[in-house]
Amino acid sequence: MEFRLNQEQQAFADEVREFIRTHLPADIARKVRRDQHLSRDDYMRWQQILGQKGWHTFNWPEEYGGPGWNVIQSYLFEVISAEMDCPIIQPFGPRMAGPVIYTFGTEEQKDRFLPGIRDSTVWWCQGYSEPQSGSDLASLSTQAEDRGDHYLVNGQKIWTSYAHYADWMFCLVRTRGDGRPQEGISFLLIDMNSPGIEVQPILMMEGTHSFNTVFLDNVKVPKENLIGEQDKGWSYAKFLLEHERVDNAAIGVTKAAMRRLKAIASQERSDERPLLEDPLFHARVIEVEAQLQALEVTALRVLSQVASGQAPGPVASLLKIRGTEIAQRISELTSQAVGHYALPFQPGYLRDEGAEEPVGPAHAATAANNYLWRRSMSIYGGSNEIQRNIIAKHMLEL
Amino acid sequence: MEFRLNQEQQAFADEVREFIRTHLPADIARKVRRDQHLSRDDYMRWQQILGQKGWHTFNWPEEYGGPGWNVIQSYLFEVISAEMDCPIIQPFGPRMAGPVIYTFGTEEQKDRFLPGIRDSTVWWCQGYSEPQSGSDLASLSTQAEDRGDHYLVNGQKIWTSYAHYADWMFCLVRTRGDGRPQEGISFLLIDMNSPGIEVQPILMMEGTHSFNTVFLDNVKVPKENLIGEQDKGWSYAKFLLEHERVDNAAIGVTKAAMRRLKAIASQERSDERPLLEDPLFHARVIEVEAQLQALEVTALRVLSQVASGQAPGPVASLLKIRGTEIAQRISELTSQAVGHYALPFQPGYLRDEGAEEPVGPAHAATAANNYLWRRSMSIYGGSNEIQRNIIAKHMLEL
Amino acid sequence: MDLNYSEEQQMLRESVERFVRQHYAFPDRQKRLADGRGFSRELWQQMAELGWLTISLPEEDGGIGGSVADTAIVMEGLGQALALEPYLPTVLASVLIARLGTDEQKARYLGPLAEGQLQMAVAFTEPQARYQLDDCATRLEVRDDGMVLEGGKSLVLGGQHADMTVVVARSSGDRKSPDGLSLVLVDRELPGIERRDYQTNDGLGAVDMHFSSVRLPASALLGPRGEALPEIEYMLDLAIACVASEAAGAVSALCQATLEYLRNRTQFGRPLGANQALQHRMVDMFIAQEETRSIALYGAMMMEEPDPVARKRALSLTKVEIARTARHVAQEAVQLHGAMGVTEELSVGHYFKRLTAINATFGDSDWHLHRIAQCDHQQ
Amino acid sequence: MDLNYSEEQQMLRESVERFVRQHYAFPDRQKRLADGRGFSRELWQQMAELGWLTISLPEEDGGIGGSVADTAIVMEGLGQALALEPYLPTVLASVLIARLGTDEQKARYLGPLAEGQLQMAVAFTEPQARYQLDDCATRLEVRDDGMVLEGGKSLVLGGQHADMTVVVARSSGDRKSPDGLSLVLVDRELPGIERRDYQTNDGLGAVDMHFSSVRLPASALLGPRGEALPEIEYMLDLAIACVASEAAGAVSALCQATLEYLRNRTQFGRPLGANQALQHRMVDMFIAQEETRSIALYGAMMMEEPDPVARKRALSLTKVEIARTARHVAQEAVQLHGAMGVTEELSVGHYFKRLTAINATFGDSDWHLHRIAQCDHQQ
Repeated sequence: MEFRLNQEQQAFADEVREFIRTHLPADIARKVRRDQHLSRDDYMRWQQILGQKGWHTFNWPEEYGGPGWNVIQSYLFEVISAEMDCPIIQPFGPRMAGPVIYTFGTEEQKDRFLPGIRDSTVWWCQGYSEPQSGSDLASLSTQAEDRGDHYLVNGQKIWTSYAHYADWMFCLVRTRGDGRPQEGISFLLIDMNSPGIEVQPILMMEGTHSFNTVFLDNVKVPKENLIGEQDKGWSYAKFLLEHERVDNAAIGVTKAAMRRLKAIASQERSDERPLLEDPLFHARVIEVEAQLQALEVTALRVLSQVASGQAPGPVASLLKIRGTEIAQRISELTSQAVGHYALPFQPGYLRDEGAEEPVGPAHAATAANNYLWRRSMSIYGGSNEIQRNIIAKHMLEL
Repeated sequence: MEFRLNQEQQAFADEVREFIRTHLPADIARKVRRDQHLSRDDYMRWQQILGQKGWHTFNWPEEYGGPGWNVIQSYLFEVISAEMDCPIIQPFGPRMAGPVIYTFGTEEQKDRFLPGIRDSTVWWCQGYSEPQSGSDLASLSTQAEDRGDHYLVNGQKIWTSYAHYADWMFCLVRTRGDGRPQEGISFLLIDMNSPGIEVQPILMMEGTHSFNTVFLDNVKVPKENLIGEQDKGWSYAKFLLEHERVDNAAIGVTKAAMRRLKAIASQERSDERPLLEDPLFHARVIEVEAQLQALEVTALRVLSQVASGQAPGPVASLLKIRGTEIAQRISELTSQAVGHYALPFQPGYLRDEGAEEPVGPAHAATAANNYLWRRSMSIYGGSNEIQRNIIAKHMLEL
Repeated sequence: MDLNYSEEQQMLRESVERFVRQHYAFPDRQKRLADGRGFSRELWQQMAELGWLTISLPEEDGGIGGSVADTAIVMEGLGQALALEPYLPTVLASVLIARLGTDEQKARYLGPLAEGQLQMAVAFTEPQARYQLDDCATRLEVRDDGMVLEGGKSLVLGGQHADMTVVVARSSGDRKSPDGLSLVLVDRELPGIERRDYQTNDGLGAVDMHFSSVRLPASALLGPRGEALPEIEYMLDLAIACVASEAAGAVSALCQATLEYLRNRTQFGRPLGANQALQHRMVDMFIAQEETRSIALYGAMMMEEPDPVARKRALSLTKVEIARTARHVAQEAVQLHGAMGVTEELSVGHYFKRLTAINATFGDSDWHLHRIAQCDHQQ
Repeated sequence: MDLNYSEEQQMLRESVERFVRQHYAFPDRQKRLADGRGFSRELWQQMAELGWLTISLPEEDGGIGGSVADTAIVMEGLGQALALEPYLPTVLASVLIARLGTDEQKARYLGPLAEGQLQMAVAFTEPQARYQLDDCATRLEVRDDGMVLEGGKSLVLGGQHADMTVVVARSSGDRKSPDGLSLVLVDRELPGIERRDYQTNDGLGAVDMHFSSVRLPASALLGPRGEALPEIEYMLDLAIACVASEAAGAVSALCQATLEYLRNRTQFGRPLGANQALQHRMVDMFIAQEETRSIALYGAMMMEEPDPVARKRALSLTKVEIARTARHVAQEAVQLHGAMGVTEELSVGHYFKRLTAINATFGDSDWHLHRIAQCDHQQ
């Protein structure tokens, strides 16, 4: 048991740092550093650079083009990436569509879809939630009618992240109406250019757009786009959800947010001293840092478990719950740090479109917005209440 | 609307202060000030002094010997009493047995029992909880069998405060087994000297004794000791529980505890300064003080409601919940204030039996003990979870 | 000691409730927010006619002779309504003029203010000052022929609408000296004023102002020169009493909305509110609602406290408690609304933003904890 | 970086678990507590034979050459067991001797310590010092013919059992000077020592000691004169690593007990655990349990950090987090047990008391927050 890096790990970390240093476009890094919102092009540019190195799908097995990293290496990659202001890798391809396709897909499907994910030439989105089934996914009602060589899909998906950027969607649809709600769900891959698809933005309270409603009106989906068996889609979705919760801890990004908070609180002045030296503010920061430290070790423990072949299981819910709570708290303190400069609403700066200088210090311009935006973290990906239900049911057997 | 005292209220407050100043025995005040545990004799001496003045049952209507105070006066009396280190008035007679007897009792019962409560010559206790029915009172199983001129009572009561001091017990018993559990409960007054009663102490984790188990083995209770109608006891008990929750806010006592906390934290030194001037500790104290201030105004609002003839209703549960949470937090901070002198266990000093000097400063000797002891506040009198259920059900209609 | 509303106050409450019910359906509010003017001139006129704009001013100053508790009643309604009208800046400016103005100044400004014809704001914060009231680099030079204003003010709430702004400026002393602060009345149209209007997260908007050798007549001085700090402190406390009541209104609107959502939204085949875990959290929101109301009442009543240290301490305590309860209710309301709670579409997110803005203005909780420590050490 | 236990550590864990299961049924523990001797000499001998008493000492000093992580494994078991044995004072004293002792001192004390034949404690706190390590009024006068100890120490944990006590005394400097602290080995039987033994809430007991011209031989000095502070800091951090693991054990015992109570206790005709509100609170306890384990591991691992400022910061961070999680679990376990939770009869209350004592020793959370601030400002 050892917390410091051994020589081999240190060499790996150096390699990652060197690659990022020499390859990350400065304009992208600047946006990340400022907590601005990135465009589709920003994400794709960086992901394609990683793709060329074989690192975009760093969590994949080597046989599908993964780099063969162990959990500590993957972890270090994520932490260093965040530390050096890399954008997060959008998970919909490499974390979601990819693993489902290489685990449950046919050889044809693998050949057809995996390269576009590896190289990040294709943007995927996730068609799960529906207006009447948020956390209660199994009650979804989007219909896929069997029409011989294709399904005819009708229904509506909601909270679809970046559907307006996406080329493809992996989607849960109902192919059978009787039986338990979990039965009769199928897992389809849908071309977002198909006729009958309409994407409508959902504006968030802080004025940003990343979520959408996706209307599916008589969309034809060829049967070759069905993953695994018809009516068995629920088990593939569950497989994904568990992995997602581990990722949701997002330690690297949260550690970077903590560093950013400290940097801002060092620049802000309270009574002529850096705000970070105000005993109250400092204590509030450190109390969260202690929680983050515990979370990091917990995540590493879970990753070690996963590495030794065990499923992450319900403890992954813990990472989701605490990971989001801690990230939210950090964003709240960051907003508090900038004082009343949390008030100005500056969407232009947020999207880096600004000819205008921000009102107040630049570091303040995104602080409040990010506090607002991060409120959704404890809701998406299975709300923290649902996660608590999961732990209660499975782990505590209550 | 006005927060300061008007002239009339000021005169009343002066009268109360003067009476306490001239009548409260110094040895009792010292124990209260030190947070030591009081003996039966301590309580009775002070309550009898109040009884002679007509103030022991200050909440009673004038026709039964109450002083005819309005809610603000009663409130001021409690706050000033606590501020001047008076013991709390044990509620079992004047707050519980008394109101039930004068509201639901016969004239004979009133004549027989009320004087002893008014003068505090009789100590009452409350026989409600049973081993298998804690918060779920209606499931109680102590049997009272109708034997013509008396009931024969068999069963077991638990968590009975000061049963070892008590002369009489008011007691819920089951007189009918069919129907809804709430039906078939009767309200009996039982002489604690009756043959067949055995009182067994329950020791608390901090080593004190105020709770008991009371075993009732073929105890004969004359029928004239039945309150109201047989099988209707549940409604009398409910009547009491609502009033109890308002009292449970205990603003006066909690304000006194806050003052004591500040006094201790002014004496304790941290880095050569009074601990109270340590920014972190000061902030923790003030955050609670703000909550206490809100609670006080809420209690006054509820009292004003009660005064204008409305039942306190479920909002009384709010007072119980927050009143106990805040009192617990104050006791916790007090324990924190004394540093590692929270460790010594000094039951002798706690009961003022000590020939020995306390280890460490005197103010530390009861601090940790009181933190431990106050953990029970959120459990007794209907746990805070039950209170939340009550609010959810009645007020929010969920 | 009397926690009951008077009959007049009860009537005012009903009148405010009616007003809010009639005019502040959420979609109407959103339309006003989007139409570029920021708020409704028609509603503003109605409020003026109801006597609300100067409700707490003495009758001789054109007010109704009410107390801060009356202003608080209006603020609670506006909080519930999530109103966009610049009521708070109007209250702050008018009270400063009523307390400090010469007869001439009162005659000139208070009438139009009361009638809704004149918009005013108070400029008391600077970029470097965080929440510190006496940290003021804006300088006021007094000459024989008048005064000259030099410097800048930030986050002037409602300043974008203001015809006249009460500006805090330093007529003597170092940047952080408690002495030497003065108030001046600055006309929007004066040469040398640069303004930057911007939107704020809560939709109310604000202005940063820059003054380059702005010449003022001697009559622009409000109150005695160099002794403004106690009055600025009073104004801050008044602002806290106001936003505490506004928060009480917003919090109760959020509780109501969340309760209805829990009752009506179904999940796993039953109402969300059937989940006991959510019930208990709803109860804690309800508790926080009552606490918010109580501490807002306390704050309003303590504005009558004559000892300034006791008043400051009480209002700081109010702000500390509001910060806790408002944050709790706002976060929980969003969370219990689930994904809908974070959208532009529902009112919930907008209440969240207003409560967040309240917590970040007039001193945040930590600043007030320090202020209380200062009060305590003075005693 | 490797978060897995080694094979040896895995075996040690199993061995500790077995030991706890066999010997620490709660009624047996209570019997030992009541019998007046405070702990079981028999179990102590067994622990000595298992090699646990000096598990982390180098082999040449009679240890097993393990790391702090090994000590932590034992501590976690003892925390789960709510053990009364003075393991922690033994670890602290033995590590100080191993780090600072002359060959002679090591030879004289470490053998008997390892064999369970010698009891030791460390006296490092004084009544006026709160948690400050360098606040030391006890004076050590060095003469030609030996040394003289004058002063007093408070809350010497396990001191009632100690044959020898390592005492922190000041050989030079003012009361609060960081320089001038020395460690001396003080025999229980020396003339001039006054002791007051007392019980503590957690049942472990402690001693206040008073020294009136206690004469010590020159050989009683442990480590270089006047330079003890860094070593006392190390010892404090080691103590934190130990009690963090002890807390992890106690917390997991409380979670287990509460879970069983929720499963088995019925109310309103169904198990308590059927209440979703309680389920979610149980989940939060479970989360805190995992956090406690994680931060305890972190603390143990960070004891290997060579930079003392980084080590101090890490262990202070550990103590801050433990304070939060232990408090949370202890309070919730009692609350969810209802009335039974606050009685002497159930183990719950006793775990509560031990966790409360842990939070109040070796610096409370606020003290460590200040210590971290100091570390940060040094950087």
